[in-house]
Order: sequence, then C-alpha cells, then structure tokens
Amino acid sequence: MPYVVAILMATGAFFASITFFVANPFGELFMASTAGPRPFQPADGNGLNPLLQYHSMVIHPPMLYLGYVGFAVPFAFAMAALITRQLGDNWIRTTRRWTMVPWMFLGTGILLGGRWAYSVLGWGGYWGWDPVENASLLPWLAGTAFLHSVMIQEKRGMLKVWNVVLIITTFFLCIFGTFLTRSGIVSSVHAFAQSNIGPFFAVFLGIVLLFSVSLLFLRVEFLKSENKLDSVVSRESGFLFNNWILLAAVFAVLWGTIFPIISKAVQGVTVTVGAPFFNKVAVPIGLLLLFLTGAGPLLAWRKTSFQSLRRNFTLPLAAAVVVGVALFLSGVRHFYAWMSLFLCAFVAVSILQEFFKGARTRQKTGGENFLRAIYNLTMRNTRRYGGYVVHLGIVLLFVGFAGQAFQAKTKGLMQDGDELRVKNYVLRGISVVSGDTPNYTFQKIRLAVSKDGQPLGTLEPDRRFYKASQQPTSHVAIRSSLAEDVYAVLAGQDPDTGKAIVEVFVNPLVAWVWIGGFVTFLGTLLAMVPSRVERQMAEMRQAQEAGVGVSDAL
Amino acid sequence: MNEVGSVGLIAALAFAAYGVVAGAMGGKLRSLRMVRSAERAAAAFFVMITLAIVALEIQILRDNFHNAYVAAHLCPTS
Amino acid sequence: MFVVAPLLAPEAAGEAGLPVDVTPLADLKRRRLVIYDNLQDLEFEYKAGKLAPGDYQALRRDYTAEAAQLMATSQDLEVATAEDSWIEREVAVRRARRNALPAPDYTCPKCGFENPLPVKFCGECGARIRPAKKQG
Amino acid sequence: MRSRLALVSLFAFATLALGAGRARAVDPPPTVDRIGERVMCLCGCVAILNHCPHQNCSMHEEMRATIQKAIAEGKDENAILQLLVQQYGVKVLAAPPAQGFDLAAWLLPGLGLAVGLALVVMIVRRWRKPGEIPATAAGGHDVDPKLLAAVEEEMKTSGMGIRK
Repeated sequence: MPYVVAILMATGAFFASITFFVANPFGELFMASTAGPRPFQPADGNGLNPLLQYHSMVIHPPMLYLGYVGFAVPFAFAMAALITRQLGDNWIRTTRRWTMVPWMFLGTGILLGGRWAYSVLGWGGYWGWDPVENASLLPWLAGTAFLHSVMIQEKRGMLKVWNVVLIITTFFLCIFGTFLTRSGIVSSVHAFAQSNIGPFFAVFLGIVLLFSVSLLFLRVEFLKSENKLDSVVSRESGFLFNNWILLAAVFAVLWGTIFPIISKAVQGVTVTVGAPFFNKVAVPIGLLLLFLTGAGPLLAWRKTSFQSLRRNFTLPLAAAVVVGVALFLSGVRHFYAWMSLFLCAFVAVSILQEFFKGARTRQKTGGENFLRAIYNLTMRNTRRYGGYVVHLGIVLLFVGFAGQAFQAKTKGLMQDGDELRVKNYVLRGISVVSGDTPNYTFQKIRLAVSKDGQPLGTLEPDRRFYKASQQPTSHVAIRSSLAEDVYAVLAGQDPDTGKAIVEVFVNPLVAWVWIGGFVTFLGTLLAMVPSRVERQMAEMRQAQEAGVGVSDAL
Repeated sequence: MNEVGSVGLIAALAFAAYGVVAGAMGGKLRSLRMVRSAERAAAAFFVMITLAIVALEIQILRDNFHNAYVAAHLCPTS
Repeated sequence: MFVVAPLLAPEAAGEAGLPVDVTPLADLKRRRLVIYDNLQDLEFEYKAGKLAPGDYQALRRDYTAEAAQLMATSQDLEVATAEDSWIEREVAVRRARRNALPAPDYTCPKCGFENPLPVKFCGECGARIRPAKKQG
Repeated sequence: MRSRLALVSLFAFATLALGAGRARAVDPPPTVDRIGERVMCLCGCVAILNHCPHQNCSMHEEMRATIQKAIAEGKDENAILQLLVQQYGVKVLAAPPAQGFDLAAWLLPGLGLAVGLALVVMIVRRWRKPGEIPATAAGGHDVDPKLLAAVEEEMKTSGMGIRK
C-alpha cells in the first residue's frame, strides 16, 4: 500500500501542478488602465461551444475521465508490487478488479461520445476516427488485452512480464491520449480542449516510461513463468492470438493517428489520415477479433484435441453457415457486412451453447430447473459468464456496425406539402416554424413520416443559431427502431427558393450499437460480482496474511 | 472564490508531494505510522481537489465572468 | 493535523500492516488451490460435453501430477522448516542453559591473579588451575 | 496434429476471406457524395467533407461545387481527387495516397500485424521447446500414492476440486 499511495500521489502531484501553474482555471480577467491593471468583468461569457450543449455531454466527459484516471490505479498497484517484490497473487487480483472499473467507464464514455456524435453532428454516423476518439479507444483496447491475458496468469502462472507490460502500456496510452487532446499537435474536432500544456505532458510521459520500464527490468527475475505451454491448440494460445490482434489494432490506430506528425517531420507536408484510412485498416482487424471472440472460449485450457474441437465448433459453425446463406439469398452482397453478420451468428451461438451446456449439466447433476441452473451457473463463476455476456454485447455492437454498410440517404428542398423518398419511407413537410429563446433562435420543420404507406408519426429536426457564440447548429430528429433509424437533419435554407434543405438518412441496425454497449456494461458489472471461487481465495489470503503477521511478530 | 480554488490546488499539490515522500519512506522504513500518514495525505489531496472543483463550480453557476475560465466557456443563459 | 496525527502516535507492532504474499509455502499452497480450481472446471467442462474423454483423462492426470509435485515440494519444505526450527530451538535451549550456568572463576589459588580467559595454568605464575565457582 | 491443422485452416480461411473482400470493389460512376466521403472539409472543422458540422459553411459549398463541375466535365474519381489536391494541397485527401513516403502509412499496420504474428509464433515455439516441458507432464503416471492422498485430502478440505 505505501508505494501505491506514493505512485498515485506522484501522478496527482503532476496534474495538480499542471492545473495550478500552467492552466489555472482560477485566472482572473484584468483590464489595462492608467492606474495599472483593473479587475474586469465582462457582461457575458463566450458561451459553451453550441455543439456541446447536449444532454449526454453532461455524462460523457466524466465517464471518459473516470476511465482515464482509473487506469492510474492498476498502474500504481503494479509498480508497487514491482518495488516491494511482492509479485504473488494479491497484486494481480487487485489490479484485475481495478482494471475492470476504468475499462467499463472508458467504454461507456466512448459509447456515449458516439451517441453524442450521432445525435448532434448530423452526418448520420457515430464514429469518425477523429484523433481524440482514437486516443480514447487506444487505452481501452490495451486494457481489453490485459483483462484477457491476466487470466492466463491467474490460471496457469504464465505471461507475468507481459501483463506488467500491458498495464504500463495502458497507463501510458491514457496519458498519451490526454496529451493528444490537450496539446493540439494533431488537428481534431475536439480542438476546443486545446491549451499550452503539451510539453509538460511529453516530459511526464518520458518519466513514466523510463521509470516503469527500468523497474520492470530490475524485477524480471521475480516474474518467472510457472508453467509451459502444453499445446498450440489451447485456450492459452487463443488468448495469445487475442492479444496479438488487440495490440495490432492499438498499433494501427496509433500509427494512423500520429502519421500526420511523422509525415510533417519527414516530408514537411501534413497529410490527413481520416476515416477512409481507418475503415480500411481496422475493419479486417475487427473481424478477426470478432472471430476470436467466439473461437477462444471454445478451446479448452492446456490442450484441445480434434475431437473436442468438433464437439464445440460444429453447432456454431453450422448456425453461422445457415445465417450466412440466408443473408446471401436475401441479397446481402456487401462483403464486410456479410462477414460481420456471419461471424456474429457464429459467436452468438457459441456463447449461448456455453450457457446451455453448463445449465444442462447442472440440471442433470443437481436436479435444478433450467432458469435456476443458469442463475447458479453464472453466480458460481461470475467472471466467466459475465465475460460471455460482455462478448454477447460485442456481438450486438458488431451487428450495429454491419448495419452501417446499408445506410441510405437523400437530400432535398422541402416546404409544406413537399415529399422526400428514401428507401421505403416517405417524408412529407407539414410546417416550418421559427422561434426565439434567450440562448438561441431556431427554425424547425415538421415532417410526417410514413413507411410503405403506414403513417409513423412526425419528425421535427431544427436548426439553432446560438447568440453568444454566433454559431449555427442543427438538432437531428431520429425515429429509432430495432431494425432501422430514420434520421432527419435540417441542413439549412436554400437561398434561391427559400425552401428548407432537409437531409434524411436511413441507418439500419444502429439501435444495436447502443443495446450492445448496454449489454457490455451489464456483463462487466456481472463479472465484478465476487464469485464463490474468488471468495475462497480471498479467505485463504486473509488467513495467510494473518499467519505471516503472527510469525513476524514472534 | 478564485483564492479558495487556488488555495485548494496548491494545498492539494503540497499534500500530493508529501504523499509521495511519506509513502516511499514509509514503505522503505516499513513504518506503519508513516504509511498511515501517507494514506491520510492522499485523502487530504482528494478533499482539496474537490474543494477547488467546488470553487470553480460555484463561479460557473453564479456566472462570475471575472474568472477567465468562466468567461471563456459560459454564458448566463446556457 | 489529520495527516500528521499518525506520525505522533506510537509505532504499531512490526509490519503486520504491510501485506506479504510470497512466502514459499504460501505460494505453493496458492498454486495448488489454483490447480484444484482448474480441476473443478475441467470436470465441469467434461460433464458438459465440451471435452473428449481422452483429453479429459490426460488433462486430469497432468493436473493431479502437478498438484502432487507441488505437494511434494511443499512437504520437503515443511520438513526443512521443521528441522530448522528444531535446530533453532535446540540452540536456544543450549544458549539458555549456558547463560544460566554461573561463569567459572579462574583466579590463581597461588598468586591470586584473576585470569581473564579460561586457562589450565595461571598466566602469571604458571601454577595449575582448576576452575572454581565464582563467589559473590 | 489434426486439431492444429483444423485451427490453422480456420484461421487461414478467415484471413483469406477478409482479403477477398477487397478485390470485390467495383467503381461506380463518381458522385459528389462518394467523393465527399474521401476528402476533408477545409473550413477548419477537421471533418470529412460530407460530415462538416457547420451550417452554411462557405468552404463546404465551394468544394462541393468544384467536385460537381469536375463530374460534369466527365472526369473520373481519381482525376477529380488529383484536381482537388492541386487546388487545395495534399491535406484535402482524407487518407494519405498510397505512394512515396505515404505508402508507409498503409504498410505499417499490416507489417505490425505480421510482426506480431511472428512474435506470437516464436513465443509459442519457445514455450514448447522439447525437453523443457515440466517433468509433471512426462512423469504423470507414477505419482506417489501418499502424495495423491494428501492432494485429495487438501482438495476436500479446501472445498474445491473434483467432488466425488
């Protein structure tokens, strides 16, 4: 504990001094006058960036922030364990638990950010591969890698050095993310957060890296592996592949994010590395990861023979093939989307199979009814089954991502009575209203939506002009359903005809992104409930600590 | 209010610095009372940071535009 | 005040507050418990039909052997610790016995010189000396 | 051995399938929206042209007009992108062109993936080095029955392990 406190306080001291000396929020405004500076109080402020005046913005930054800050705790525990050489079981369990909390917050924060982008920015999507978005994704991916490989350490006593490396990487990427956001070295839509604290962060990053890596080198001998790999086809190697893919993703995203800087340094030209680049690079990696999400849990620890493989893979693969063929026949030709849905079916069935097989075994041996069996199964090992729920959430996320491929959009000039068609939807203008509030003036168009002739209600996208910042923004109107969202934006007013410019998107399956995020959140919560096995280990640890204490006192 | 916030920040910084030293020394000397002291310094750090945040928050809610941060990011109607 | 108070308090006994988790015996026990947990999982997965019988038997044998190996190391270590503590105890007993004996007196009965070391002949006059119990 | 083959072929299938996705891209005639996804809006919003969040953005309209005009002249997508680069500089492209130094941007993620895979394979091999498999795996057949009994006893008292 003492070193944990020391490390955390070192981080705290850094941020406190940055806040106090460099970017003090308590600076006061003064006006130059003949009698020296005079306190100055403007009548009105500049106002919050209108794009940020949205309800999920209240919770999105704190969530991300909790994530970023929270990753300091596992780092501090790891460093303290290295310093004291107490590299047994205690620190890794504490660290795992403390990684899940910030991991959950960071993930939720990222998702809420996507939700904000979707409902405010008005281009019909939720993820634009902006440098700052990437910066938040990086530690999340590295943290995911750690949460997986830590299981090998707990179960088999392997990969001990690697896990420390992952913790260091995750923490480093957290600070690096803050650095990217605040230093302005890459151009980003999040430029509103810029200030002149970049160089301090660079120095801090250097210190963190130097300190942690040299400490790791000094203690490497205490991190010997307890076991060897029995077979290439095993859960262990599944986790290795998982780590490989996740870190490749970290590398690819990091590379793309900092490439403009590298390019500027090497060839003197700042190139842009935007969404088209990341989509091309990240989609295959994401699909490989999705495949492993399903395949990994089907492999047994230590070694898996062909017979066992067949037992576990047959049903999920068959289900996936059925779904794949059905999709193809129903006209899905977009390869990545098809592949994604195909793999989603594979993973979903493999997870359900796990639950089903486990519950059936409990039914047979314990005579419990099915629901009771599922409950007991989950509570007996919350980590595993909570993890499966998280995987299910990831599947739903990918279902949502796949929907992006089938986006449809149109743009039209509208007035009362004009109609706009997109897919099998018809939008008809009812009225255009203008208004005024103290904060902004607005213009609103009411649209009657119908699908295949069936009326579905109205959508009311509006456009606001914020007085303080003199900035216009649009508020998107969304009619969401599990199958697809109708998403209408009032983009402006045509100067020639005076008609409203309306953009309409039909975004299939987007709702599943939010549902998947929520399921992931729930699964993480479930995995954090202490299970029976963990309680036993904790009891043993306490008894052992007491024993050590007594023997030392004697 | 700006004074309160600044004092909170500087106190937090002092506590953090003390926490680093006391924590490291407490661990090295295996001194339980020093460790306790470091833990309390961490708690005090947290309280001081909270104080600074509350000070800023009050200014935001009172639309005190004498504060540069509030003037840059707020307007009374939002 | 709040921060300084613990420094002024009397130092608590030893290091009980600083957790230690890597004593060799405790570590061996921890590793065995992990193996038992793995065995339990293995059994469950087999019953659930996730494992072919061949895999199950081989893995079960390996895990049990691993646990037995750890148990053997553990027992050896226990024996060694028991021996160590026996030696310590024996030394302590002897030391106590020695300290309990009054120190012998090597004063020369002939010349009266108080020899500082145990000797058979007096360092001053060379007369033979038999250790006597020191008085008063 | 068979199981390893099965896993490797599954992986190979997945990778190949992913690679195949790229070959299927066909070029439909250029539209403003399609090109608008591939270039940046230069009004300072740092967004893709189609995604510029600003209303009545001057740059936005100007760029779209340029693209519209080029399409009307019958230029194909690449030629239009060339034109935009000439007019606004290379930073207008949303992704770096795959040539010269910028090729590194495209190659390194793939290289990272490959190097990572090589590392994983190397680690697996090192772990599996023959003769370094712990004695337990080989000597699993003749375990001292006394030890076994002690193990079973501990299993029972710890409440874990196989319940008979």
